[in-house]
Amino acid sequence: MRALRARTPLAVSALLVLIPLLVALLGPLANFSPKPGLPYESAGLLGTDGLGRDVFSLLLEGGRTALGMALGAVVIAYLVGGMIGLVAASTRHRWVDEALIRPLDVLLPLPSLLVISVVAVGWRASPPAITLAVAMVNVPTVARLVRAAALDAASGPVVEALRMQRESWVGIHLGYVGRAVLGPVAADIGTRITLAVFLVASVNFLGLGLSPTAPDWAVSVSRNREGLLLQPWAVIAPALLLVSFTLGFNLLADRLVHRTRRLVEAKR
Amino acid sequence: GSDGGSGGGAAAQPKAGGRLRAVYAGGGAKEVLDPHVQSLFVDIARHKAIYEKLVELGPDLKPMPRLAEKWEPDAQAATWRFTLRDATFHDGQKLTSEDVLYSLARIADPTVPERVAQSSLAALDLKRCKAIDQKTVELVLTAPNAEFPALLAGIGTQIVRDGFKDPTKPIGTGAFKYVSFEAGRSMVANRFDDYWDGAAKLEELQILSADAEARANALQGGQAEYANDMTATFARTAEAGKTVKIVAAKGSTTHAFVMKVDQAPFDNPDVRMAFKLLADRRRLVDVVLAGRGVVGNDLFGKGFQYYPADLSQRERNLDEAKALLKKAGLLNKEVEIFTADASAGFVESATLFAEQVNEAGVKLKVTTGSAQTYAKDLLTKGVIGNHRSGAMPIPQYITDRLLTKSPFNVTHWRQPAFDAAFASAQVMTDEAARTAKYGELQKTLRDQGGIIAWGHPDYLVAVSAKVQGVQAAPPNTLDQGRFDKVWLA
Amino acid sequence: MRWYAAQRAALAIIQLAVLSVLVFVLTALLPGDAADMRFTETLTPDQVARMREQLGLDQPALERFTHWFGNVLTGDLGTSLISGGPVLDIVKASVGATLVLTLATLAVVVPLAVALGIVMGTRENGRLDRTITSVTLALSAIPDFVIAVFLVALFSLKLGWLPATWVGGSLLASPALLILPVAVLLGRTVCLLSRQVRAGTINALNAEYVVQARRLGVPRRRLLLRHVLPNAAVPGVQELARTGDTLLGGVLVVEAIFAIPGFATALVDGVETRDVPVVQGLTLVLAVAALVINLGADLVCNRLVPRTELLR
Amino acid sequence: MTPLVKVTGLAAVAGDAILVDRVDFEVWPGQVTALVGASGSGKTTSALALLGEYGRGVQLRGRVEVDGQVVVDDNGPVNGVKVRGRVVAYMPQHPGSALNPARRIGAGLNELAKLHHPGEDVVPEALRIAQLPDDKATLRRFPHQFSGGQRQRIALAQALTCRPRVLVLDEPSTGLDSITRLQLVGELRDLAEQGLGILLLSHDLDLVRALARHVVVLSAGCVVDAGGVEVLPAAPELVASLGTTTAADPLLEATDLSAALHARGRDPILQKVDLAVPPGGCIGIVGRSGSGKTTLARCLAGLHERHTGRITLAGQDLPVLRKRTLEQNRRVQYVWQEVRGSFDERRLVDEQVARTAVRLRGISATEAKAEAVATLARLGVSALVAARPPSQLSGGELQRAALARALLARPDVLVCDEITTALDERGTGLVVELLNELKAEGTALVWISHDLGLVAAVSDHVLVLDAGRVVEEGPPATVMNDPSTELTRRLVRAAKVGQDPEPPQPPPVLTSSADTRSDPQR
Ligand SMILES: Nc1ncnc2c1ncn2[C@@H]1O[C@H](COP(=O)(O)OP(=O)(O)OP(=O)(O)O)[C@@H](O)[C@H]1O
Ligand SMILES: Nc1ncnc2c1ncn2[C@@H]1O[C@H](COP(=O)(O)OP(=O)(O)OP(=O)(O)O)[C@@H](O)[C@H]1O
Ligand SMILES: [Mg+2]
Ligand SMILES: [Mg+2]
Repeated sequence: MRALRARTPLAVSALLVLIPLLVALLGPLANFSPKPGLPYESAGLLGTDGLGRDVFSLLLEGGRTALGMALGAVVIAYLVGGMIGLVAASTRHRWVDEALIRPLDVLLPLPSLLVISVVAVGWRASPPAITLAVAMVNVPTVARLVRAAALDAASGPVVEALRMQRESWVGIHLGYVGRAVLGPVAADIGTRITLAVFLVASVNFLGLGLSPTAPDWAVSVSRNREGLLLQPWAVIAPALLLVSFTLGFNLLADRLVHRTRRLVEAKR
Repeated sequence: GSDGGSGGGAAAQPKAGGRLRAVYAGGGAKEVLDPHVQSLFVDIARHKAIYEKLVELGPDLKPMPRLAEKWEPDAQAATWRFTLRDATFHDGQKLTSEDVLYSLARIADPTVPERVAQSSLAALDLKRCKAIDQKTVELVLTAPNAEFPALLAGIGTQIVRDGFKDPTKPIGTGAFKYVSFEAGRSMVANRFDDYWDGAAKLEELQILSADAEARANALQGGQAEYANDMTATFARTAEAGKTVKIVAAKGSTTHAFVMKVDQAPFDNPDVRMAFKLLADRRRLVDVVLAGRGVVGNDLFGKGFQYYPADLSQRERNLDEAKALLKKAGLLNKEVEIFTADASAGFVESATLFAEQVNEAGVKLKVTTGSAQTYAKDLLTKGVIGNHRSGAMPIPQYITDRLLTKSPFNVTHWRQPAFDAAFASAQVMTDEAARTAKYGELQKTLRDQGGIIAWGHPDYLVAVSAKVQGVQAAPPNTLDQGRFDKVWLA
Repeated sequence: MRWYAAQRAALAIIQLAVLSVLVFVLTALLPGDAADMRFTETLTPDQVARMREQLGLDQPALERFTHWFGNVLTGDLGTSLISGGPVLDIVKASVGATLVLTLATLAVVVPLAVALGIVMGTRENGRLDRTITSVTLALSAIPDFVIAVFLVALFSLKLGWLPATWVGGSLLASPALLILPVAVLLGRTVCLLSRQVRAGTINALNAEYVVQARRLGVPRRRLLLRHVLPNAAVPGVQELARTGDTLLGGVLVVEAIFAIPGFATALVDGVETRDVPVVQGLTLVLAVAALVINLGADLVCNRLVPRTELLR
Repeated sequence: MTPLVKVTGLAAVAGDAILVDRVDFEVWPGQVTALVGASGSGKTTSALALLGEYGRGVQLRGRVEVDGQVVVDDNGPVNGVKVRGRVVAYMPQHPGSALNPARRIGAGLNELAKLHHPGEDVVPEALRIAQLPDDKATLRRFPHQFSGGQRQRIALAQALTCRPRVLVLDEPSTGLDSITRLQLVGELRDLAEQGLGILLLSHDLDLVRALARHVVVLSAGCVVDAGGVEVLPAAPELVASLGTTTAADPLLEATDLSAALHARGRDPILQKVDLAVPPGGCIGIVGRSGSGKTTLARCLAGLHERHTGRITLAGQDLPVLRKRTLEQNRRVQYVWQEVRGSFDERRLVDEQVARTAVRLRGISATEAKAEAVATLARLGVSALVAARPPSQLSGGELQRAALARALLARPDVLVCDEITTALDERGTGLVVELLNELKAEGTALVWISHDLGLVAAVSDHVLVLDAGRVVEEGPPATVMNDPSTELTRRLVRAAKVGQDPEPPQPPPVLTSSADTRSDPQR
């Protein structure tokens, strides 16, 4: 308990995640658009960017893609990969398991870089396409993770005991297997979201993703970095929001990993 | 840093020796060593150091003698006699007429479609071209053309040795001798002591490839002494310090929006005029070019030979534009502008222009396409898009883009009367008459054509403080990137 | 063991074959082809059309693929559609820089992560553990391009201590070129790895056999080096093999920022210029490397802890 | 003669809980001292104090002197490090998991030899005593390449390589079949004869009787009795029942039952087993470790699906579990051997027990809970204890909870797989009492156990399994008193450890295939 309290307070981690999240969610609603000025001026709250746009108003607009694409990708990866993993783990037919998992094994050495650059080059500036690509890159690992976690639980004597008690399928899979999978999955989601944010941001940073005038945070960092010495806020502010989100998520994930670990230890 | 040429200082006494590393925008595997296959600035710079052309372009894009000492057309401008200079190849051989004829034939070789000057030199009737003597060569055209010398100054027209086969062993008459080359990375060349125009000061020249950020970093970090094609933002940053000088060639290239005159809504001249009236050129230049440029007047080549300087500057006029749009029934309609991150400032200017058009009640929606295929896509896709052109003589620009048969006619400007008028101007041997005729044609274009040329960005070269002798000149002209005149202080 | 190797090899061959088809399909789906990429307003459409013919791009996709595949079976990776040179040369030219970069990174990462992991693991929840955890966590939360942008701004542009780009420099003449790129790649990998090693150390320290070895009088130092480390390293090694792909993503960013003519850049360039043989060749090499690394990791793990199951 | 170990007034405190209170005992060279007592009585805590070792949050007080060195005094542990290995070697409860999976056994042994006796060649001697071959090939193997029994020997060899003066053995006989257990007795007796002091911690009283010279009885951390073996409670007189040859039709019947590990009968575990249990009857199943007892039970319970042959319940075909009707499901219940693994860590034990009645008998949750609590109470598990998550119950308590969970179905057939291994005699008594009651009401039992005495007392028909086949069967009295096969004879004879006045015969030589038991649960 002492160790837990000694870690970063929950409020801090939550705040780190919430600030960018709220900016991303509510920012576009604010509809704040001051008159544009000249490139890299210090007028306004945070100055202007390379196109003379107000950096603060851009920040409000740019979170939707920066976080939305990453979160969307993780959600899709979990819907698809999680489903595959759960079905593969719970099936009684070995061939179903094999048919679902083996193709993913084949895909594993496919560099995600290639997939994403192909998608990014082919369907330039299309957020859904890039979201989907990032999601697809994550599917094999998610599927394997969920399968492994579920398999562990589903093949153990607890499930047999529950079957002996004639618990319903739903009762077994949601009540027990699902909860058993939840621990590893929750820990994984934390790091996966960070990774997805990185991936999306890197794609945008490299100019493979969104249009260069998009208000997206990563695009802002990329496009305004040559003006870093003229008007640092155009780079620092979006970078800070990105880092705040990933750092908060890392801290939350760390906390979760700790809790599950302590649970496991308690079991022994 | 200071604008303009950096060599003007009277105290500057040229000094020999040293190595200059010049960084250009890279082309990766696309970079070539064959002087007739070039298309990137970095290729051009590399080939310029090793090879030379018969004709070069002056600062106003007017042809000027280079390997050809002088030329004379016949009365119809259909047969041209070029007298060659006493130049020496790197292998010690003298330049002869045979080298010229071989080079032209090599360019025209139909089995190698990537030789870039093929189309511009198509007018050459190679079978009838001949060497008069060692130093005189007669070139015959299939159709008369008073602008022919300018075509010999186009890209991919370098003169190679007779029998030149292997492009990986370059031999030219240029100021530098080839040492090594790695596509996408670097080329190394050494001073050629027997250069006819006076041997270079530099001992070694390295031409490196890198993107804009790396060019800036390399220059600032002292890993390069010369960086080509820098951004206005970099110039602003660099001007604060002392280590880097900016050499700016005013208004050298052209930024424009191009409308397809045969497609709705731009098939209506009123709509074209309305859009021209909607562009806030000053703001576009201030924001997209960060003020480093000249406001355009809907014509290519401001300040070049044949440019009609007497035309009044077109200004933004929202009311008139609205009236025209209303007349055309376009108010509250949506039009898509097709752009891509293919060239610096494309998406930015499209986005900004969209805002300016929106003020008139027409929604201009920005659609971004693929950067790599944009040049090709623009020919067919979209009704309005971005266009940028490097420096070239105005007649060549018209030939390439504004005639019915032009290969890059992005505005679909196809007017038989215009074609005919242009053809008649091209055969006029009297330069004044030609200039007048070209002026008329350009006025037509400005008022009826599909080009909204909003700005002419400065061409920015950055050099480290010790580099001297760099001239401010538009790209594709003789004085741009002339490393034989540069020295290290 | 032999059966295992055969199975592994068979799977690898299938993986590579499927991968080749996939990569081909992926690149075929892209708009435009290599000939279009040469259309830069200097070549006329007519010239481009003739080039397409010469490059064989007018042939049906299936035919091109079978032709390429046949060549690969004989060890010929084909020629680039853009430069006209052998793909093998492009692979060779680009692999060097990336290899140097990754090896240099690993050379720093592995000892550092192992050391940190063990320090953290042996002082579970102590002050040192928490400090290192916080620092590595924070480091790993900063996207590599953000780190890169700020490191370059500070150390190269402001202070002028370190070179910011590989352009114009040679690695042999100035090894300092490696410092910033490696520093950028370091953060996340060290964090991921050290946490794995930490968890492995804690697990091993609590394991019955370590407790027992201590009871039988094995001194602490020896206990850590001989009993804890091999077991603690296993999750680290597996993580290392797994992070290969993520590391490559980081390498791309680093290559882009520092203008390093490496593998990732070549791959993205290949995609952008639709240079299908180059993309195919690079992917093939990459996939082989990934397979070898994974196999290597499995073998190392099996060596460290023989009970680790080979085929899952 | 002076004692090797002298413990006086040892106390261990964790917070306000007193784990061990004023414990005194001694260990003499060449003699076995036994610490006995129920689970949780403080045996392990006291023994670890000899190494100066203590659990997290535990404080040691009192005085422990080992071979003249003070290991614990009133300020707590002092220099325990000096005695570890060299003077006192401790062998933990599951020696299998005490071997480093990453190291060859030779490396582990040589390391200890170098540490404690540099320059001496002590390994071969240790291997010899532990009855392990002393060849290079063996030394180059990894722990996972040995059977469970062999691993126990390797752990013993490690302890012996240290050439300690005192050997501490913590519950060395749990889960061993009677033959293996007998071998252990022989080995320990030999060691003691060579002058080693042995401290034996066990609740297996027969084993203690067979070996110990001194006995210390612990209860709740206090010494309640000490002396020779006579302080042990007398062995309960379990009379083998004669077997009920009821004419009643069998309730559960299996004919020609074969089972395999893989599909299509590859790797068979059970071969052509026939059995029948009448209502109110009990069939006992015995056999060496790995002989297929659990597999047979799981086939009957419908959990092992890869089997052939016919199983009937009251004359009707009994399919695999997932195809059973609610009624069939209710009527046949199974109690797991690996009991801890069969409980969900996240729910309270009493809730989990009650679910059976809710799902299978359709009664309300509150009624079921009340019934669960009542059943558990009868088995000696208080409501307070049962209202905790499984991780907070001792192994014995959990074993009884698992039994209660099955009983709440009011089954007609109950399959019990070694359900008393973690229980002391009182707990076992409660279980047997309840089961006898149910038997009288007509419930049929399948009873699997290594404890032949218990089998004889509970069942009225015994099957002896060997390598998946029934090698002998009959009424317990016949099987126990007049075994017809060599295996049964050995099992029965070996089971008499500590009960016969005569010392048992030297143990038969262990072949590597004799113990196929897989790795004990960690
Ligand atoms: N670290 C600890 N903190 C608190 N209580 C502990 C700790 N370690 C052991 N205990 C408690 O001390 C008591 C004695 O434990 P010990 O392990 O000595 O029993 P044991 O006699 O060896 O039992 P068993 O037969 O189950 O092995 C138990 O009630 C146990 O729950
Ligand atoms: N999942 C499995 N994988 C491999 N072997 C198995 C598996 N399950 C059982 N076996 C083998 O089948 C045989 C019978 O096992 P079973 O559990 O029925 O033995 P048992 O008689 O119950 O032994 P014990 O007394 O140790 O509980 C053993 O040799 C065991 O190793
Ligand atoms: Mg104990
Ligand atoms: Mg069993």
